[in-house]
Amino acid sequence: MRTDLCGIELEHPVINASGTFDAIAAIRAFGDEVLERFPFSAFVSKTITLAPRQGNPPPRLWEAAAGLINSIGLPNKGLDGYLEHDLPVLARLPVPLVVNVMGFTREEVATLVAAVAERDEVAGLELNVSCPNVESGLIMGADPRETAALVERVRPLTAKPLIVKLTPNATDPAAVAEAAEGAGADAVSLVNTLRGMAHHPRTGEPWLGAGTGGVSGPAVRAIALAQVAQVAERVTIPVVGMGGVETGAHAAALLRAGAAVVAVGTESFRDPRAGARVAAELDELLRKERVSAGA
Amino acid sequence: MRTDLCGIELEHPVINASGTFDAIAAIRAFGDEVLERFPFSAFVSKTITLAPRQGNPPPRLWEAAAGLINSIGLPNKGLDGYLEHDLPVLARLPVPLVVNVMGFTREEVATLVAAVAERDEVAGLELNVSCPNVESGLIMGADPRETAALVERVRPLTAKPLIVKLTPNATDPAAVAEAAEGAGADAVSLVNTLRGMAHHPRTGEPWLGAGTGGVSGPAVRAIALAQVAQVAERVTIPVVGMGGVETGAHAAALLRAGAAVVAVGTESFRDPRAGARVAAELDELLRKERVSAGA
Amino acid sequence: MNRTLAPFDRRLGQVEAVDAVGAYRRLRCTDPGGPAPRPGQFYMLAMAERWGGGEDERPYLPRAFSYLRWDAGRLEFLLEDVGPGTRRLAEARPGEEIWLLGPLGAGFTAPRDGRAPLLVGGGIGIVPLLPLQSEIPGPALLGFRDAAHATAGALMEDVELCTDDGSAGHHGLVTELLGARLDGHVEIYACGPPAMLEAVRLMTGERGVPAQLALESGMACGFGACFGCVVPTADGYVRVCVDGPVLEAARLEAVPAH
Amino acid sequence: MNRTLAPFDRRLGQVEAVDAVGAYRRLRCTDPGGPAPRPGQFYMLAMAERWGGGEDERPYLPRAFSYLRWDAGRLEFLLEDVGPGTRRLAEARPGEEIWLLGPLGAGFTAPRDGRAPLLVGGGIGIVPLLPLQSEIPGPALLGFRDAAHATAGALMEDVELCTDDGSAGHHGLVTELLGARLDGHVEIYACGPPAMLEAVRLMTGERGVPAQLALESGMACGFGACFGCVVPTADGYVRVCVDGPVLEAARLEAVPAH
Ligand SMILES: Cc1cc2nc3c(=O)[nH]c(=O)nc-3n(C[C@H](O)[C@H](O)[C@H](O)COP(=O)(O)OP(=O)(O)OC[C@H]3O[C@@H](n4cnc5c(N)ncnc54)[C@H](O)[C@@H]3O)c2cc1C
Ligand SMILES: Cc1cc2nc3c(=O)[nH]c(=O)nc-3n(C[C@H](O)[C@H](O)[C@H](O)COP(=O)(O)OP(=O)(O)OC[C@H]3O[C@@H](n4cnc5c(N)ncnc54)[C@H](O)[C@@H]3O)c2cc1C
Ligand SMILES: Cc1cc2nc3c(=O)[nH]c(=O)nc-3n(C[C@H](O)[C@H](O)[C@H](O)COP(=O)(O)O)c2cc1C
Ligand SMILES: Cc1cc2nc3c(=O)[nH]c(=O)nc-3n(C[C@H](O)[C@H](O)[C@H](O)COP(=O)(O)O)c2cc1C
Ligand code: FES
Ligand code: FES
Repeated sequence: MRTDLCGIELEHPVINASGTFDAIAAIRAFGDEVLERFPFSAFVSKTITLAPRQGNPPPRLWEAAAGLINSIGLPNKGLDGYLEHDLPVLARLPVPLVVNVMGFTREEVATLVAAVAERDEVAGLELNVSCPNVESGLIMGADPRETAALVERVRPLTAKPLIVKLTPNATDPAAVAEAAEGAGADAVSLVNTLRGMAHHPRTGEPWLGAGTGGVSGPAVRAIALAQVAQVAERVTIPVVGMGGVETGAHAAALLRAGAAVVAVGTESFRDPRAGARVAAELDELLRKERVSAGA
Repeated sequence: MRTDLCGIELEHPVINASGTFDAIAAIRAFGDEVLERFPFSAFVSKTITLAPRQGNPPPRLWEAAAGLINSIGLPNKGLDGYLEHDLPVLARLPVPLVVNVMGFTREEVATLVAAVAERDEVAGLELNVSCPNVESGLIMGADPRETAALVERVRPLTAKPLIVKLTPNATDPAAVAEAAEGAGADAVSLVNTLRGMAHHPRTGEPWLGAGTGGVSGPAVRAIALAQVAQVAERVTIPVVGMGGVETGAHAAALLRAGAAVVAVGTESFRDPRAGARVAAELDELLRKERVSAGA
Repeated sequence: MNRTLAPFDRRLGQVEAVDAVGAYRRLRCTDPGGPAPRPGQFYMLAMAERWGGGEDERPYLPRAFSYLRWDAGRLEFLLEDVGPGTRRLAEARPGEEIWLLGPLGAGFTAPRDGRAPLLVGGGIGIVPLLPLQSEIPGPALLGFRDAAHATAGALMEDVELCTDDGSAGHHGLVTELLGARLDGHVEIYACGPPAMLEAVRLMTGERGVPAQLALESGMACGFGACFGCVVPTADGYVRVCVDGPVLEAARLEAVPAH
Repeated sequence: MNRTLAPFDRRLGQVEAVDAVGAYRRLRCTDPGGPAPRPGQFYMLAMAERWGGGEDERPYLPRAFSYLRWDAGRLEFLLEDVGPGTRRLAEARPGEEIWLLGPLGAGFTAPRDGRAPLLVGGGIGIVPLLPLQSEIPGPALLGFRDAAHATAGALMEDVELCTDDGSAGHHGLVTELLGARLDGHVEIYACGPPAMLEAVRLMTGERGVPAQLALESGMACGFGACFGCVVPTADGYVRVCVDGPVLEAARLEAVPAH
């Protein structure tokens, strides 16, 4: 099941969704087994920003019906902290490294892209223009012109693959995807989380420290599949599909909808090796289909 | 729990979501008990259009994780058929009647509004600018200017309450709500279904006859709550909140988020008297809170 | 009258027993205050607890089932495990509570102008024919996958049996048996998989023999609220849950595959 | 060493028994190939079947539980039924399969410079103190709501007991018992509800007594992947699941209410 994602060679088509697997923390919990049996064919880092961020005040999690709402708020060590402390460790991973970055202005994103792209450990970059947990997240990725302007600004800074991560909280994600392609993006990924909210069961106050958060997991699977299908229909660059993938069958559905690669997010919280399991189930499924197709 | 919805007197704050309860069919299945123990404080009819519609080809239903995807496609007898056959029967209901209409052009909507509003049996109208199951649905309700233009066109045609039903498949539903209020809408209702899709478990082809459909039920509850809260913050007209309501607690959450009235949709499929149950649970809840608040 | 009105309330029954009938599962539960259904009618069922959490976080909605037997305050269903809903019901334990809504839909009607009823059932589709036969006696032609499933045929009387693999009764399809019995004096009562019902529709249509087909369709509500269960007829789409599940073969333009 | 690494795989155990310990439920299951955990570590648990379909279509994510006992290939947990996840586990039947991930997190460390360990537990929070006491013996001050819950105190040795309603042991809060025992020679090991831990943090802080607090926090993953379980410390938010659950009281800026 070797796959190519705009130049990045993948052993199989299942990678992790940004922010849902911390390889460094996993090594602390599981040891070097994480390196020996890494579940994903590429590692996408959690979003990093120019300045360090503490993230949102707790509580940050709410379990929804067949899903999760999070208001993590992109805690990270900031660009310098990431390059100095995290990158050397992540370089030990047996798979290509994709670094997910977000900035609050185009220039911030440009600084991030330039600094990250020049590092040999980095195979590609994902632009988070869609995180619904922090003010700006929504804006850039919801508007085709904004997105085009951003990609045009950073495209000249690197020859490495640029993946634009789309937000589902938009009237027409496919239009944003077209804009990204037009401006030189090498791929698009979707969906990010859907804006959601929950109340404290007793006090009735908003549960999440940040007031609202992003919904992920099985609850968004059907919505993600529809958006991936719509986007894949309107762009020619590869699409990384994600949203509620728990099994090989869910991954197969995204591939049928036009995705080239599938990302597993929340399911990794239930099963830290979900990526490898989904990849195996997918392989099995496609094998069976080839057989029944008499191929 | 008497409630007033922009002039429409309600016995309690729980009404039905358009298209999720067919009073006439219910009478066929349950008899006059439906009239004697009607579960909702108002009846919102399924969307009617100018011309009769067959609706989408089957299959029209897919059970999602904690939710339902439907591609019903607004089957209805058309304006004349509705006025001649359905309205007289619906007039027998013990609650106010709200008629939900949709047109493919502003003039169509104007014709519908004028013809429906002049009937004494009708207490108010809901404009469906948001049905994601048919081509046009998305457009009108996703764009503030479109919505404003529509409401301005039909507002002069009647003094009866006009409720604009918003689509969740929009970048900024609150902006659309503000536009509706600015153009003279008496209330807004949300959320309609979220665009979703599913594949046939064996063939891998899109399951729904129409290809895609709309997601409803618990899976959308957190998304609906967030949108209702956002809209209620930005408009002064009453908000009808809906999306995944199964219990009084879910209804209470929508009221706390700023909704004046709550609508029950998919849950009625599991329990035909869900409306009455939710209203009773809500009453009980608010009573307890008053007590514990020492009021 | 082929339609008993349902109480306008889902009600809690209690599971009394779940046993095997060949490859199928039989579920018996109480039906407190439920009225007597008419043959061909159905119920929407859901377990009160843990209805969900199965494959793909399902089931969520209730499921439709024809009744196998009813006697005052007691209902019996026969289930084929095909997914998370039927699995949960098949695994129900005595004492567990179950939501019941029904009886729903329009059942079978008496044969017209003195015709002899001929019952045709395929697989789990034999269920509605059981109460029908005890009210309108007539021979039953039943087809099953194999002997394990064919065991359920013993629930009925005056049965001519066949199986796809020949492991019991005739080796072949029930429509072959029907072909031999189809004459101008019978009225057909059929229930089974779409392909079988479509064949019955075509055969009876050619010969101008009246046929009542008990259809299945994906349902969300069971009482006409969602418009999800439609099948195409000469006069447009009709809802299987309120206009059927028993429909005149002549009305149908096709029996949809799902 | 206060941290045993977990196998990089969730594994299926089998429920052997679920019984009552006063108002709590004790769940025993197999732990095929699982390593020996360290006191204070925890596991993420989820039933393999029907994990979901409870209140509000939950649970969906696994749930975190300190272990009560471990001996080669066998684990014991003590549960308080507070919602759909703990309810499902409390209703588990022998033979049912259960997902195990762990042992996770950092447990307790030995008392520094020859201090005498003093264990302080509140309600279900006594669980991690049980394996701790059998490794680092010391007196335990335990507080419970009432006698029904206090029954669980019998699982430990050298116990001084109190209840909120006085129905067993002293009438009052465990922090009152602690106040009497708090001197310069002890090291505190505490686990319990946030309010109790916050009181312990403040009391020990004032007197400069070292205290190790086993915290709870809403968790999605349990291995540092989601950043959801953080608590505020002098050096910013830390993840309870990988930096804790046992944290130095002196590091904490507050014990969050949830
Ligand atoms: C009037 C009537 C009477 C019936 N009587 C009986 C009876 O007496 N005994 C009996 O065993 N059955 C009966 N059925 C069929 C029964 O209702 C279905 O088998 C049941 O609903 C299946 O539910 P499930 O969760 O077990 O399987 P599902 O997973 O729902 O799968 C059942 C079929 O639905 C489709 N499907 C798969 N996944 C989904 C999804 N996510 N959403 C929508 N469709 C999906 C597939 O085609 C699959 O084969 C009757 C149906 C009707 C309408
Ligand atoms: C390290 C650690 C060790 C633990 N050890 C034990 C132990 O030994 N024994 C034990 O019984 N418990 C233990 N717990 C607590 C246990 O994990 C929780 O009680 C359990 O997760 C509750 O799940 P639930 O579904 O039963 O209840 P929930 O419904 O999840 O409710 C539990 C609490 O979470 C909040 N809540 C309510 N609804 C939601 C929602 N939808 N999403 C998010 N939060 C919600 C409320 O504050 C509620 O009081 C431990 C927790 C941790 C972190
Ligand atoms: C706890 C959590 C943290 C996340 N953090 C990030 C992030 O830092 N950057 C980002 O682009 N997406 C982030 N996401 C979104 C996921 O990458 C993914 O787009 C989304 O969860 C949908 O996939 P899923 O349903 O498989 O989880 C996060 C999601 C979750 C649940
Ligand atoms: C089967 C079905 C049919 C619907 N038909 C309509 C309709 O005709 N007009 C409309 O405005 N909304 C329609 N809706 C949307 C509902 O009114 C409601 O906005 C949505 O289902 C969310 O509420 P819920 O989660 O409680 O179902 C329909 C929803 C369903 C599930
Ligand atoms: S099942 Fe809802 S209308 Fe028939
Ligand atoms: S529970 Fe996910 S990081 Fe701690």
